[in-house]
Amino acid sequence: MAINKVYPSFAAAVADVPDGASIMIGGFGGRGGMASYLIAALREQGAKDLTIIGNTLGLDRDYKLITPGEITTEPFILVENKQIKKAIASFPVPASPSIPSAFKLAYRRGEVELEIVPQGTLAERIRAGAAGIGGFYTPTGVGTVVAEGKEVRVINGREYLLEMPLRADYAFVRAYKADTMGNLTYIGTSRAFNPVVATAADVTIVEVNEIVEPGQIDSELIVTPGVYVHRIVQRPPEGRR
Amino acid sequence: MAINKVYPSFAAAVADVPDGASIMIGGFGGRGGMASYLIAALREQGAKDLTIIGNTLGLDRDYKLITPGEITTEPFILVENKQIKKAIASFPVPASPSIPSAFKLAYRRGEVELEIVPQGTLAERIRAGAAGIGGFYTPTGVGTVVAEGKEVRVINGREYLLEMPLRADYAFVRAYKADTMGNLTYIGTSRAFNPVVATAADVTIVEVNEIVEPGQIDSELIVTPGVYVHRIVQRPPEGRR
Amino acid sequence: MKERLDRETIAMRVAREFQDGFVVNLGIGIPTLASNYIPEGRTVLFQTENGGLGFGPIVPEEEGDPDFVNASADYVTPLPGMSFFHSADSFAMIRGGHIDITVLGGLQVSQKGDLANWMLPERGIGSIGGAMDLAVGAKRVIVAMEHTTKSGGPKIVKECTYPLTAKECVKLIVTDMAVIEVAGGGLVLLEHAPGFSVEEIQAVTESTLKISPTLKEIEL
Amino acid sequence: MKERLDRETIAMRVAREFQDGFVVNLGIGIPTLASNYIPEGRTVLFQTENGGLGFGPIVPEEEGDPDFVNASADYVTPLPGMSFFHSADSFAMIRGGHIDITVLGGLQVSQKGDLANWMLPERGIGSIGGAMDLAVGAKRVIVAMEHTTKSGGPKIVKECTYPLTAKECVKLIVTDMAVIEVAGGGLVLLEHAPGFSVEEIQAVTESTLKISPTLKEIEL
Repeated sequence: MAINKVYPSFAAAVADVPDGASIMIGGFGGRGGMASYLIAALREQGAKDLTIIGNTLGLDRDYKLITPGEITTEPFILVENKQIKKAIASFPVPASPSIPSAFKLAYRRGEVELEIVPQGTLAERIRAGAAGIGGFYTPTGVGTVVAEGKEVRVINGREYLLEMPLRADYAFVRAYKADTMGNLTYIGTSRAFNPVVATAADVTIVEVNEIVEPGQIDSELIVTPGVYVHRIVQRPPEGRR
Repeated sequence: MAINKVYPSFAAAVADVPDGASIMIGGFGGRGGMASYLIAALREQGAKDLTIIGNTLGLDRDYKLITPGEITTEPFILVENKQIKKAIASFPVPASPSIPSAFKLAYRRGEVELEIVPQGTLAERIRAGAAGIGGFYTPTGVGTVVAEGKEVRVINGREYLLEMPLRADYAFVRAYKADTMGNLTYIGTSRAFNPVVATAADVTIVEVNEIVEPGQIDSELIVTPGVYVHRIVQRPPEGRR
Repeated sequence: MKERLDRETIAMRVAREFQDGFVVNLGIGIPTLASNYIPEGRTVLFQTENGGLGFGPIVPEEEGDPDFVNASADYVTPLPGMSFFHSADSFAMIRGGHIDITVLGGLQVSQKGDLANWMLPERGIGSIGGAMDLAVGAKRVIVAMEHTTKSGGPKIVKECTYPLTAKECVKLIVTDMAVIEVAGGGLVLLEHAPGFSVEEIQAVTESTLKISPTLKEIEL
Repeated sequence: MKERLDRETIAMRVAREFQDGFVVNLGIGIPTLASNYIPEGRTVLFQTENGGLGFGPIVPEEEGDPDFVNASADYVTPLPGMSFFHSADSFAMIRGGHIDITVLGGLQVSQKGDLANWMLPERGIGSIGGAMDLAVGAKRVIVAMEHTTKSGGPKIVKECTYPLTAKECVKLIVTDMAVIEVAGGGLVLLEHAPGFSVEEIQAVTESTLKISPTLKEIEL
């Protein structure tokens, strides 16, 4: 049978996410590249006690109302809806203390756990999870709070931390174009963590601007091979960035 | 100043390779994707005691004459010319014992050393060298000769080997198109190790079918960002594959 | 009629294992031939470790394009939806468990499923290639090989004496005489080539074969 | 005239460090402004850790495209030869030593070059982002910041009391009062803002400053 991974709606694509699931989110935060409709659909769906793995829980658009057609919808809407138990993130809250942050408030109230991870280590841990690597040594974080409880190893006179792979039950990916087999392209800096998380989950769900037939994407342009993708949903022509 | 990494000739591009240098070669072997002209130029240049890091030292075209315009020129021509001291390779010799192999003969005569590495471990070690990773654990090779002398670590009940990064003084890369800043595209399965070794050498030298101005390659098609590339040479319109 | 299966027929039998939608990587030799025998109505995506996914049948030598080859250096047909990636990404895919089946050649397979397929010790040098990563990373490892060595000795053995590719990795062995499953630390004879008796197969197999209650002739 | 430099002027001074052909990554805040002041005749490639290399000046908010942004979420100008890559490849580039200069903001810098720039302890939560990887991976780390805290306390200290970003990583500090080099385990005052004396700068610097024999006024 021809492979066809297209789902009819965002609601259908996230319907089976159970309570307690781990979800990787590929968007960098702040601007484009966020799987906004999938995140919004997950809020509607209501699964609780989720672990979110991604760069951020919400950046400087955090304070705006969720107005379809206007703004990026970031994972903070799941925090507000009390669906998050734990976050594994690099830039969990906005840099400026003056910008409100749903995650910061929930964290201070003790409602969510946080494992903070340097951005490069986060990307590399997710890649390791996808690539069957059991762990790796990185110089990042040596001598900082990130090193607490971790093995330090001196290799060629330099100190490294042992970091472990990350995988998730689901990945939410924002891409530009997909073919029905799941091959994906991206635009510009909206790649960010998207192609990385796409490879590291049991179920990878993608929202795209356009769905085409196999062969309509130049093979040399494909960034994520279809083998990594399980569900594809078409975004409405306009909407959340 | 505008960046321009174009070299006038293959001879000029390899002129400074010293005796004892380590050189990564990105071609898979057997068919396309081999930096044939750079390898041929290095034979002319004559540097000795080289360490070659790559998939193969020469596959099933090994026995053919070096006829420009007809065949792939693989690293075996450096073996024949007694320029190689050591190889770090995954598929050093042809699978069939009936195919002659310059490397096999030299190895049996004790003229060359060999560190044999599983292909995925080789690719990952080179990536680690490029990425500042101090070492990584892989399940590949556990319980085999590859494990000899290496740390074995049990992670989540599975055995892994500790493997160390690889870097080289030079990388020889075959790409399809370059712009003058060094951004590269490839064709089809000729990528192989080429984009990997391109990132892991102090001096990366690339041979390409076509050189264009920056902006003439769609940014989304660029596989190797120019920051990794130091020298670019245009191949003649026809010639070795 | 009693004749050992030819290489093409072994490959045909192997291809029956490919389920619809499977991602399959084929090693050098008999395994590569299996790409020509995908069961009707099934879509199989072939992965090649030099960096391609979703290519089509092997192309005759004189019509090939050297930029579209599999890891055995056969020319392959580009298909719609084919994608390319470099070696590090290719083995991330392999080691990361995204290959449903790999079919590898074999020099020896032990009763525990240990595989030796990269080096005859007397040659003093061999090529590992992607075999160790595939044996460790693929969800299911099938070995396709002749049942015996050229001199008639067993290749299915109690313990491998040749350098290993990986331990306890093989799940199914398809030879020119039999189809054998590795299960519960031993070997189960599932199918026999036409005309071959259990005793004849056991005679050229060093390990003791259990006999499947549903033992049958190989079907293609 | 004696006035602390404004943020744009600090950024201008920082940009003088960018040599022709350099690859530069700029952190959030003052560092980002430096992309607007590349010295004439030099080509500088800006890398952004969200996955871009070779972009141009910052674009006004109302004209931006959300698919072309830097890690500070500023809209940037696509330039010919710009390339994109995902986060794992981006940090391979950063950790692997392919960034000539990174300019980071700072909360505290110690006399040994330790940097603390991601968390004020009293807030209880902070964001690391790419700072730890950049501090460890870039060939040269420059910190651009105000010389003192909002309440006038020193930010250049003997030992950092805030959570560290990385140890012994900072090579140059550019503030609104001075340019200071970290060398030989201590701090050397290279340049002062117009009108500021060595004593005035030392008074708001916890670590003891050595004075460069070529001490001069900041040039832009």
